[in-house]
Amino acid sequence: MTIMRHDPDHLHCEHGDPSRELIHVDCASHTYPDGSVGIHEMCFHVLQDEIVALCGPNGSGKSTLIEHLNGLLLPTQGDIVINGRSVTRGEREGLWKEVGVIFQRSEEQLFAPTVLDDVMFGPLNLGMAPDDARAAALEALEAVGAAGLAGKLPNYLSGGQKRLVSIAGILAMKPRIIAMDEPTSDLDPVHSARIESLIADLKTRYGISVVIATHDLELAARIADRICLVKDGAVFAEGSPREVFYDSALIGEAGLKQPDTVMTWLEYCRSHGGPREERPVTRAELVQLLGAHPGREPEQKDREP
Amino acid sequence: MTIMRHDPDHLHCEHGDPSRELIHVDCASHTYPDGSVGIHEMCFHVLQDEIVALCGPNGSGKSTLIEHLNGLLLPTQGDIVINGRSVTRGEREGLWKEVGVIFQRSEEQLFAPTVLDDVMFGPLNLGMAPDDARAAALEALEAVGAAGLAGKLPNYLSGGQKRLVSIAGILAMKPRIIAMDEPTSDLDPVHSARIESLIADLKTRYGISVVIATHDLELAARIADRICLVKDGAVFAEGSPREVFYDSALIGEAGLKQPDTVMTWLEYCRSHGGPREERPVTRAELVQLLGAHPGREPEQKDREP
Amino acid sequence: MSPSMISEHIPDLDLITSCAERQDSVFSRASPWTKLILLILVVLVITLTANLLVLSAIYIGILVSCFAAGLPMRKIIAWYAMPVIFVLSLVGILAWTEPGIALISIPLGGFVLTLTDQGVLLVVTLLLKALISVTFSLFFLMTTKYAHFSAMVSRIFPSPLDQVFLLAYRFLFLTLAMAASLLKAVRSRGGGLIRSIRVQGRLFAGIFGLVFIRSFERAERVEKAMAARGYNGSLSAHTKIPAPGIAGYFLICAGCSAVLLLLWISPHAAGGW
Amino acid sequence: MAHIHLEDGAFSLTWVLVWWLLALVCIGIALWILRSKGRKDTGRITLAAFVTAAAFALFQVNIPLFGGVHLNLTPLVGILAGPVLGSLVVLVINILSAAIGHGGWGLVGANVLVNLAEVLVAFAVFRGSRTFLPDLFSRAGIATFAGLFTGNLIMIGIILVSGVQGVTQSPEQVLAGLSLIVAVNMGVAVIEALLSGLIVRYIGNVRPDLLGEQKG
Repeated sequence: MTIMRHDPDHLHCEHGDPSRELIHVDCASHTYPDGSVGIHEMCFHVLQDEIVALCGPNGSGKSTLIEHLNGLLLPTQGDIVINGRSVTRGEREGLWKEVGVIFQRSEEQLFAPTVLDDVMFGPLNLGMAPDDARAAALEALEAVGAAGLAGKLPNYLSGGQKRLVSIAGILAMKPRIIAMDEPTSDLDPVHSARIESLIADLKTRYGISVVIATHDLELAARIADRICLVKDGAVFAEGSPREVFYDSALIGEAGLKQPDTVMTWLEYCRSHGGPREERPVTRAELVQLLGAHPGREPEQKDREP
Repeated sequence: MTIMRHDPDHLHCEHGDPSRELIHVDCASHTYPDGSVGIHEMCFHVLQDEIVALCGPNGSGKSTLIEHLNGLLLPTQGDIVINGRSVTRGEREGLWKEVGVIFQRSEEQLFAPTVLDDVMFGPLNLGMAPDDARAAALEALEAVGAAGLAGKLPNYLSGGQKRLVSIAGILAMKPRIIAMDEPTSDLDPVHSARIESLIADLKTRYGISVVIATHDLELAARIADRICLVKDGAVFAEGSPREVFYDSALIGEAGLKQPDTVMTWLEYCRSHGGPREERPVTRAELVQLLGAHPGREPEQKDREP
Repeated sequence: MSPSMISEHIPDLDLITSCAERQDSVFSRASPWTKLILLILVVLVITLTANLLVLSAIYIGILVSCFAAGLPMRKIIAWYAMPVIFVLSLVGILAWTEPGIALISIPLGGFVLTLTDQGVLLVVTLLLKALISVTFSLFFLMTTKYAHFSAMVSRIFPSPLDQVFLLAYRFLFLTLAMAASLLKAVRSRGGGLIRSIRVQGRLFAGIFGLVFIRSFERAERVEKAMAARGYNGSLSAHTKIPAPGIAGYFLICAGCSAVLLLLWISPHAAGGW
Repeated sequence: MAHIHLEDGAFSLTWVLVWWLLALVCIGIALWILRSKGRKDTGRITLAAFVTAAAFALFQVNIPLFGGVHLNLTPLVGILAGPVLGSLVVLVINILSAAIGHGGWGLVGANVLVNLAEVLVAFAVFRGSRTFLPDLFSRAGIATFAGLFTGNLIMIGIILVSGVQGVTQSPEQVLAGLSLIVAVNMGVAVIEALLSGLIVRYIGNVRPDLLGEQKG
């Protein structure tokens, strides 16, 4: 994978690998009734078995894009094809069965009186019998590690628990794709870590492709297969974390900051002459590299060949 | 400063430096009407010219403590002394003039029709004439770098702008202490960095002591003079970032994760034998140390003396 | 089911406000006081006269102003739905028994319902009056900046009514956004496909209940934030409201004269001109 | 739609002024009660503001039952906010409603009186039934229906007394026509009563303290 910069004059997006493509957002634009632009000529795709991170500052259009993925919003221009069905050609009914969406504020998603009722809501809408729906809900709660919450009132859960329950509510419907808006914002480190490993699980254990919108690039670096940088309502560059996060100019252009690991390595290379062609993105990689390449600190210089 | 572990059997907290002490929370407890415990035998103090970080997971009691600092809540047991006045002895009137509090959700703190009206709200309540209040508000907006927003509607501000305006609303009242609840949660990296430098400014330029409640230990490591670890409604350990963040057991006990920089250094030391007595907490320190201490990677060993 | 459960036929305050903020026509620059006084005068005129010619002239004048101000006319017409229903459900029934020349007769059991020319005239007149009032209100809202509007509220209403009004208006948008995101969450999990009244009823009761609960909780938090800045019951808006210009005074004088004229002649001509 | 708002032009100037004046007297009493309780009770002001915002926002939600229902919510306001705060809420809601064309400016007075009756009756029935009806659903449902029924009676009374401008029928004829409206409105009121019952039961499950049940 190399960084692809999107050409704003180009009118159609190229397909990634059509046979594995689950979502294809084809040059879609959405203008809200008040005239503000949500997304603008956005090109984006999601393949089977991948975790894609949409990275961009607040207000760049990430949330608007996510609401297009299961038909909550329709593009005012362009097209979106999900599993081969074009939403603009009126086939958006039932999209919610294929793409599950988890919004940023969990408290505004849990509307049923109890946790179990809430998680059963999707399966019941899928037409399952109440007993099957209950079984599916309990299984999903088990999968996210929140089986003990089934009888609780959503109002009294902690932020992290609410997030887990809202993921269970989507998981119980067994969608092919799950899109999450800022999945770890507002959570403490322990809950964040739990959500993070759950996202990785969704892909490996359940074969679900995941789209996450986030400005936490550390998180994206750890779990995403592909990073899409979003600015002014469009994906303007994409590539693997290793490629994207080492392009300081690109990250700056997106209004973001490079992940800590990357900054540490770059600063180390700058001041101590480490090999810039290496590109660690996780802490383990960084530590290993640091051991392999001793810096050229003044006191070290005489020892160098 | 050394790490102080609070002794749960001890009934009074020792004072730090009474002459410089602005806030002294003396073994205060607060139980909510529904029976849940907000804080429990909490001992905590804030000195002049310092930035104190309250670090703990969601629900540990940080927010409850902050609401005690300006008299929004009163301790059900114990005492809180602010600037020499004991709040439990009924002197909480006017505490809001001395301790400004910035809550987590900025949008719920901007209640006036326009940004200028909002920032003028505190000064007007202080009894200033409208023209003076307007001047104070404009000055505060200038100080946070949001002068251009004066005529805007709060509804149309971004998350970061809302945070800046809510800080201006407090700053315009010129309190001696500002307490902030999760000041950077939900913000993108660029806005976070701006808020962070503003917090440092509050101390150095305006001589305001700052209390921040956060679970972002990276942030705390960069700006706090002292870290207080909070768990189950009490500060159970405190010390400088360098001391606290290198005590893995302590951080684990607090339900937190060590900052990235610390983890990187510790892992580096573990796998490559760096000097554990060194304790970098900022990236600059880490990078410098990494240069100074080449690891003992297999391929390096032969070069070592 | 409609794509959105937030009704298309009820004016969208978000859109109205953003329209008012972006507006820069001569109508937005006019003094809000002029527009407020004109609104009162228009209401008085339509209360005092039933003359179709006068009413039509006023209505056309307002429509032309809306158009000239660049307001979204399609939306405004969509928003007519509820007022039209309100008028028809009241007058639409009374109209059938009005005396006059019969136009249509419908036998209904033992009765015969007859629609007369007077009945039709009654419906048309009252509909026109309602539309004049609605359109001018929307015109006022959509050309008056929120800062001016709230400063007027601050001056007109006694405390604590002004406080309730200002806070309610500010937080209406957040509450609307909350309701919208709850509905989104419902739709994103397939809700809204009507299966049974019981399920649907429970679902919406849950959403409505939650909006109230969240509003209570938000009230508690806002109250804290206000107390933290010394709230003592006086939140106010300080934006200076521009005074009426010469054209404004002229319009106000003309409106007043019209009202006085109508007041003077109305006892002499019962039932309108 | 569970309610009819009177639009501008329906009443003559005299009656517009009479109803406005009466409404202002009621609001004045509510303000006097609130102020005599002390200025420092700022919590109730924010509460009233948020009930207003919630009720007004929820009015915009179209419930996909029977082709679309909009709840009036004034009885619920009465149950949740009580009569004193409720009357302020009702006034602000009516002014906001007039601004978007749901009810005329001249008729705000009459509409406030109708809503006030709904608030008062719903509150009284909800509180009064506590001793002999344990179930929140039935209490709120009955209170809502009673409130809306009274509101309709008041509306008919107001229309009969002031007369609709241009209508030349005898009061008996007008009453016959209005009865038809009441019949339709009562059908819709049943739906609103059921939904209000469910809403109050939901609130009772999640935040019973908000219903003020534990206090005397």
